[in-house]
Amino acid sequence: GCGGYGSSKGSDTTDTSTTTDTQGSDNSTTAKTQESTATGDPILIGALYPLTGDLADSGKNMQYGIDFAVEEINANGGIDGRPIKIIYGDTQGDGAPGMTEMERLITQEKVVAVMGAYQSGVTEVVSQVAENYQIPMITANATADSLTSHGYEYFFRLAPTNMMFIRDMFQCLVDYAGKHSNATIKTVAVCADNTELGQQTATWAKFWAEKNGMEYLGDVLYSKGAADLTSEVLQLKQLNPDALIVDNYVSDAILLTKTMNEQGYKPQIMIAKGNGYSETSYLESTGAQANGILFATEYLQGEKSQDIYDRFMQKYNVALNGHSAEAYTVVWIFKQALQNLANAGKEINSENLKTELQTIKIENSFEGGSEIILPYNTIQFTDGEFNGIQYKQTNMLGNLVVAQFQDEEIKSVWPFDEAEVEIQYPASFQ
Amino acid sequence: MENILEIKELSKNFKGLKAVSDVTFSVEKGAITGLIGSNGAGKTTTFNMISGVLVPSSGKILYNGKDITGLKPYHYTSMGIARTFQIMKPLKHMTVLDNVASGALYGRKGYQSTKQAKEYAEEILQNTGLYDKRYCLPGDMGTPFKKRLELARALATDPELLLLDEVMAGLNPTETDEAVELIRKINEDGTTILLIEHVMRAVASLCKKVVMMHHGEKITEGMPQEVMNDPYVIEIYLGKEES
Amino acid sequence: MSTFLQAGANGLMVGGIYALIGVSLTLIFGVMKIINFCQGELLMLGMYTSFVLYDQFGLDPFLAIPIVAIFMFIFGALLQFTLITRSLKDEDDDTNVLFLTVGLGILFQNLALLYFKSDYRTASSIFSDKIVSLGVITVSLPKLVSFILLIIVTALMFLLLKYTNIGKQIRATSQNKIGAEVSGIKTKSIYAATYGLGAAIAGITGACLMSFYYVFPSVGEIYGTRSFIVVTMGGLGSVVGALVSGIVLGLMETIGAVVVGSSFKDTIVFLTFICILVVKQRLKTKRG
Amino acid sequence: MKKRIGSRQILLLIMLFLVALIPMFIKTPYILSILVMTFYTASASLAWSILGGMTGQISLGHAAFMGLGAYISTLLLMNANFTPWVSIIVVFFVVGGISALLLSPCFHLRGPYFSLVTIAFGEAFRNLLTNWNYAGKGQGLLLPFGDNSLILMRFKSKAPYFYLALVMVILMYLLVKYIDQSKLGYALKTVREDEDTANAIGINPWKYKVIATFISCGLVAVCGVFYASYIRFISPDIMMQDQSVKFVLPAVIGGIGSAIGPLIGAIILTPLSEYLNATLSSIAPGANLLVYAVILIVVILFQPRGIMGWYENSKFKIKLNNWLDKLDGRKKE
Amino acid sequence: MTQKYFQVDRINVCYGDIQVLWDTEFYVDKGEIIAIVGSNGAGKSTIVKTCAGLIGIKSGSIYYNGAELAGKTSRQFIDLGVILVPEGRQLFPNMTVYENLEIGASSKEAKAKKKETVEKIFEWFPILKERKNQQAGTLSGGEQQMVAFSRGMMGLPKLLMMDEPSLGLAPNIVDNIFLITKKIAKEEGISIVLVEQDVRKALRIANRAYVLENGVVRITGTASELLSNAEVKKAYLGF
Ligand SMILES: Nc1ncnc2c1ncn2[C@@H]1O[C@H](COP(=O)(O)OP(=O)(O)OP(=O)(O)O)[C@@H](O)[C@H]1O
Ligand SMILES: Nc1ncnc2c1ncn2[C@@H]1O[C@H](COP(=O)(O)OP(=O)(O)OP(=O)(O)O)[C@@H](O)[C@H]1O
Ligand SMILES: CC(C)C[C@H](N)C(=O)O
Ligand SMILES: [Mg+2]
Ligand SMILES: [Mg+2]
Repeated sequence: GCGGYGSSKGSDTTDTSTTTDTQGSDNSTTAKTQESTATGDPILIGALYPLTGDLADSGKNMQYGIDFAVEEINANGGIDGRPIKIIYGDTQGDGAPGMTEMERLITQEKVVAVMGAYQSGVTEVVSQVAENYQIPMITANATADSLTSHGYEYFFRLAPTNMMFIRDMFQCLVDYAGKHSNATIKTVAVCADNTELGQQTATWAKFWAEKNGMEYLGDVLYSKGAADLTSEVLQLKQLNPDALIVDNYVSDAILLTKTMNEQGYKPQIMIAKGNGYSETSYLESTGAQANGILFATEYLQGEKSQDIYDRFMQKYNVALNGHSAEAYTVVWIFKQALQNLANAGKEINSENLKTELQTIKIENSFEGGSEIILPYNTIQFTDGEFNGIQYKQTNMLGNLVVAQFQDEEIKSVWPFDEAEVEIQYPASFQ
Repeated sequence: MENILEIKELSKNFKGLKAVSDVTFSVEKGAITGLIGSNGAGKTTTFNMISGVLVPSSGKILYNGKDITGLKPYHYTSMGIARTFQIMKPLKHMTVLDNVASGALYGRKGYQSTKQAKEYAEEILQNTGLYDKRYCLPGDMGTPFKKRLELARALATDPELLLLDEVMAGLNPTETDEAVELIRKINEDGTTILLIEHVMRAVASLCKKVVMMHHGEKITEGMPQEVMNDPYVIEIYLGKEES
Repeated sequence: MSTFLQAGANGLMVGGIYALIGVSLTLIFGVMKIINFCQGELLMLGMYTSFVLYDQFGLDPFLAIPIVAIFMFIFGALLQFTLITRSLKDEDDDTNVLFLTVGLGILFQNLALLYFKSDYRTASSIFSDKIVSLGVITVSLPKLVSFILLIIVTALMFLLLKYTNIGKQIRATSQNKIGAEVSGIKTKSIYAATYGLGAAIAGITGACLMSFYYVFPSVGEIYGTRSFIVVTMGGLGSVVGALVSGIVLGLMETIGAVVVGSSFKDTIVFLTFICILVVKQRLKTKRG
Repeated sequence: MKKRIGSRQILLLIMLFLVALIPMFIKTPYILSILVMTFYTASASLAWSILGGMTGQISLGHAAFMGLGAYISTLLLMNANFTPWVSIIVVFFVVGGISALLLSPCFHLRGPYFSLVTIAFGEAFRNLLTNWNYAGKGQGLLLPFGDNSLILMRFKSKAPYFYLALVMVILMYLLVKYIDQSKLGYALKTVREDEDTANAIGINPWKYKVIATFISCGLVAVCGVFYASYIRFISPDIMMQDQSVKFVLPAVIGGIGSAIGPLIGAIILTPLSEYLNATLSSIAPGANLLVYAVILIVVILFQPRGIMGWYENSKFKIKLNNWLDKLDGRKKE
Repeated sequence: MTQKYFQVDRINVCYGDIQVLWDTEFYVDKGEIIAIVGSNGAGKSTIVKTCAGLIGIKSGSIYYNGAELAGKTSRQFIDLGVILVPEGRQLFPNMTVYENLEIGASSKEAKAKKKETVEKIFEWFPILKERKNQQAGTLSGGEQQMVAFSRGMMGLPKLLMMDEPSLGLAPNIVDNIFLITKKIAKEEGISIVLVEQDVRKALRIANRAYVLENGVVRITGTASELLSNAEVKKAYLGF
């Protein structure tokens, strides 16, 4: 391509610009299966993501997920003829610009609600702003547990928290060991980056290990964006856990996998927090070396959503992954909530939307849309508590699925009743 | 007469090279003393030790009878010693006035306000013939003015003893004469001067005493006429033509 | 014990890459005194060049080295000739060059972001993912090959600077530009060529890296600072010094991580760097 | 002469007055928040310029000292209920002291070496904070929102922050300007130009670098107190090197070595980058920073002394001065 | 007007907006020594730099052996044998004396004759032979000036221009350098352009001289004429 470089994923600039257009109300005729096209006054929703900087790759994925949902919704008449329009803000992966952008979205663009902030750190900052301006905000994928423990009225979380992530990862291990006597999983260790998320993964892993009667051997935390991970792998080799728990951004995930391969380190079982491992670039870059690695994720392609997955793939040439699926879902949650308001004859404003979100309960599928593509069938923002941590307006029923790379493909392996295949054990790294 | 500066058996080695060895001489208060010698004789090195830029390998420097050997260079200003550099070091991004005001502020006058310092600096600039150029940047002036600026800045610290390193190099004979007059005037105002110079005409007309160095050693000292007529000095330094 | 041996071997391999990028900066900063804060971005451009060659023509990163080197040479030379040279005029005010190259770094990063997008991209070579075992130690083949290339490049640069005509001209120009000009050296071309050469070696480093690492627009940040550390520790202008200190840095990182834990790896590296720099300069500028 | 100063001062006061009125007319928090960030950036850049501009020690690690200030005040507030107002003083002395102590062995390093050392210190600080439990590790620290409280420097609306930032930038500007014209300023500038000369006129370069570092890092830490109170969330990421560059660029573009330079630079750059960010980044990620980089490069290539360097030599300055003089003349009648 | 061996014809030279040379002209015959004197900032260095191709000219011509040089690169000037020994020596401080000399031999011809030239130079300055493996930066000022002069000679000049060779040098060394200058002019027919502040000494070895003021040639004549010219005496020779 000469206008831009997108060969490996086929996502070139022309593609992006069409998507941008369809955010508008006027130009959504490109959508396929529409019955009626929304043409009324658009309802504005803000979306804050890292569009530049180190995390731009992930930010772009979110954008695809959101645009995809918006296109579907608007092609089907939007909310009583009013289309949804997304206004993007770029956090640059940093709190301060994120804050200013949030303010722009709220006060300049006058959005009725906001979604976003990919990273928990940035979400921490912008959720305060949303609270302050009393604008409802849903985070699709920020996972730090503390986010929802400040008692904010306007902040909602769809994503399973770190606690849930690690809980399910351990559950998967425990379930497997219970079913197969050949598997001994008595000790665990963690390899993660030395950031908020990595540190929390280590903390929760320790917690869940003890809870499940396993021994926590220790953690190896490296600086994010590592140039080299050989000594980290050596340390893991020395710890030699039965199960290795990892949490890495995609770049480090690629490097870690390659380095483990190069250093000949093959733990019996290695389970990752979705994060980098669910990105398309991960499998592309590691290929067969990824085989055997398990990862917990918020979404997997399967029976439930094959059509959406295929259409998404066709459009963007990128797989729908946990993060983009959650972003997609959040747009639909907004749509459902807005629709409910409209149906009840209530005015569409932030306050009403907040109240609606507090009570909304979505079961199985969205009105006028597909079923919930995430691995659970109910979405509801409820309050809860776990181990002393308060969770407010969090989708407590959320859970994860675990997949394994097998033959360079992603296969779901847990929960067992919905799994495509059995876990390979010991993991066959090639 | 009283000596303001006494150099005793001063030596300096650079990694085995003896740049200055066992040099002893004194500078008489109120007079102009010259330091001459062929290139690489160790004159600048001696200056650098006297002004604290270099620490002597051995030997002593007495200033007004006090041992000042090895003191840090910035202590010298308050004692009343000022110097110029052979390779000029103007403050490039500051005007001529600010260059000199800087000297005045941290010199012995002890000005606290920049306004007073600037007034004093203007006075100095007038005396050194730089007043018209006070708002110039040093880079926009020719060599003679830059040399004057070096001098003016040193003067602004209100020194008792002024060390001048080749302030006349690169000047033509007429300009040299003007510089000679300026230095004479400074001296007449009560400042003792020790100068390094290759221009014999200037040295002869200014200095009461000259010290001749060669290969790091002191060869001879005395009245300019005596030294310049010394056949050995002529052979190793002056050459035939000049005599 | 074998852990330490293995860590040492890894350190050597990682250090090889640091050394190689260090050698490239040695030419530009060490020899030519151009404070180049966009060295990491030159590396990034080299990596993308190598990636494009792989992606479009299936060229093995190692085989692509000559093309990448030539391309980066031309790019670097042009960059120097058109832009950087303008900021070098004021010889003892080098902050301009510093800021200019910071700006160029931001520019290149975002150009890459615009054109290549933010994806992580990899290329593979016939050596990729292959391992060589030497007793208890295993090293990855692409890293080993890179290391050998490093030795070759360092040796070539050493010989070039020391013995060839052009090498002498480079040294002469860096030591005295006017002197070089009146001696018939085309200093402008020499500047451009030296910068080009530095960029070319950054390109070679990039191609090597492509065989086991990945490229993304801000990849240079990781290596840019380290290249400066290597050059300053190795002694300005010494290619052999860069070689040694690159390896020392690699060893420091890997062994340091094993000894004090990975979490404090950066602290160790940076504090050691500061200490070395301070002590070195102390010794050099000691009065008398 | 006196009257000339008169009209200038009046003009400045009028301008200041107009700026101070902004929150009355512009109610959009977004605009105010951009202005707050502008003032904040200008303040940090001004603080930087004492060491970087006036003393010529190009620090690329000032974000770390800013972060240190933010951390100290936040920890004091969270654990000892210490008001940020007092923290301002504490932080100035503590961070100033720490940085002067740490950097003092490095003062004989010149040019890029000093810059490298500051980068290295910044990274080391960040790494240490990331591992320090008490400071919230990688997760950082959150200052919860609450009711308006002047004592806790906590406000719901933008306007108070706007005035706070405005006062901060004015004080910072006056201080830098004062230092620039003071005896101290002469010493700092002399040290920047030539250390041998400084020595020769009785200035101890090392001592003055220590002083400059103390003031500069202390002041940028004060900016950190503001940052923490304003953003209300801090994490080790605020100490990253590219944050430091954000403090340096306004000074470079505005003109290094003058008090007004960083101010002008920030007034131009911050709103511009916000604008570019808002308009370009979702359409063409990277294009916004690209424009930013191009501006930087163009300024450095064609006007190495920045906008103020251009102004000093421009006809505009003469015209402006003439106009002001005429204004004075008319008033006299 | 017949063209001389080396002739500078009404050149105008500027640094940016500032014009420094105004219709400046002079000529040199083969084997002749001319001196260019004048106060500081008169433009003397600018003249020789222009004649070495380091600065471009706005208008005017430089003829050498009948060929027009203006517009050629400094490298081409050097290949033709028009060589400058610049003000302030400008050596390569971290290279050995021998390497410094080697670099001076840049044209093909000079490279071919490198060995012979070096021999000749070592004959003139035996001290340099002793120091040939020493780093140039560690030499004394006088020795450095010898290297600078020799580096110029390595390029096999036909026209050698020297910018203030006496600056900061001991009197006997200046004499030595001037002596050799005279010798090469006479024995090898090399033309010399000497820019000097030490007007007295310069006029003593020069055949003719030009007095430059603010970029304009004010007075010209044979050296002895100038030495006795009252105006010159007053302005440039001092009392
Ligand atoms: N820092 C240094 N390191 C090594 N050698 C030095 C140093 N400074 C001076 N020298 C050497 O010491 C000797 C004396 O040098 P100095 O500069 O004192 O000579 P000088 O008498 O001032 O000569 P000139 O008249 O040329 O200025 C020279 O051989 C010089 O090369
Ligand atoms: N690079 C430059 N840019 C601008 N002006 C310059 C430059 N170099 C020299 N000048 C100006 O040109 C004029 C002539 O300078 P030049 O160096 O030719 O004088 P000179 O006669 O050699 O003086 P000196 O005796 O000091 O060597 C001076 O006024 C000087 O300020
Ligand atoms: C989707 C993510 C990797 C973001 C991460 N879960 C966070 O909260 O920061
Ligand atoms: Mg000397
Ligand atoms: Mg000259």
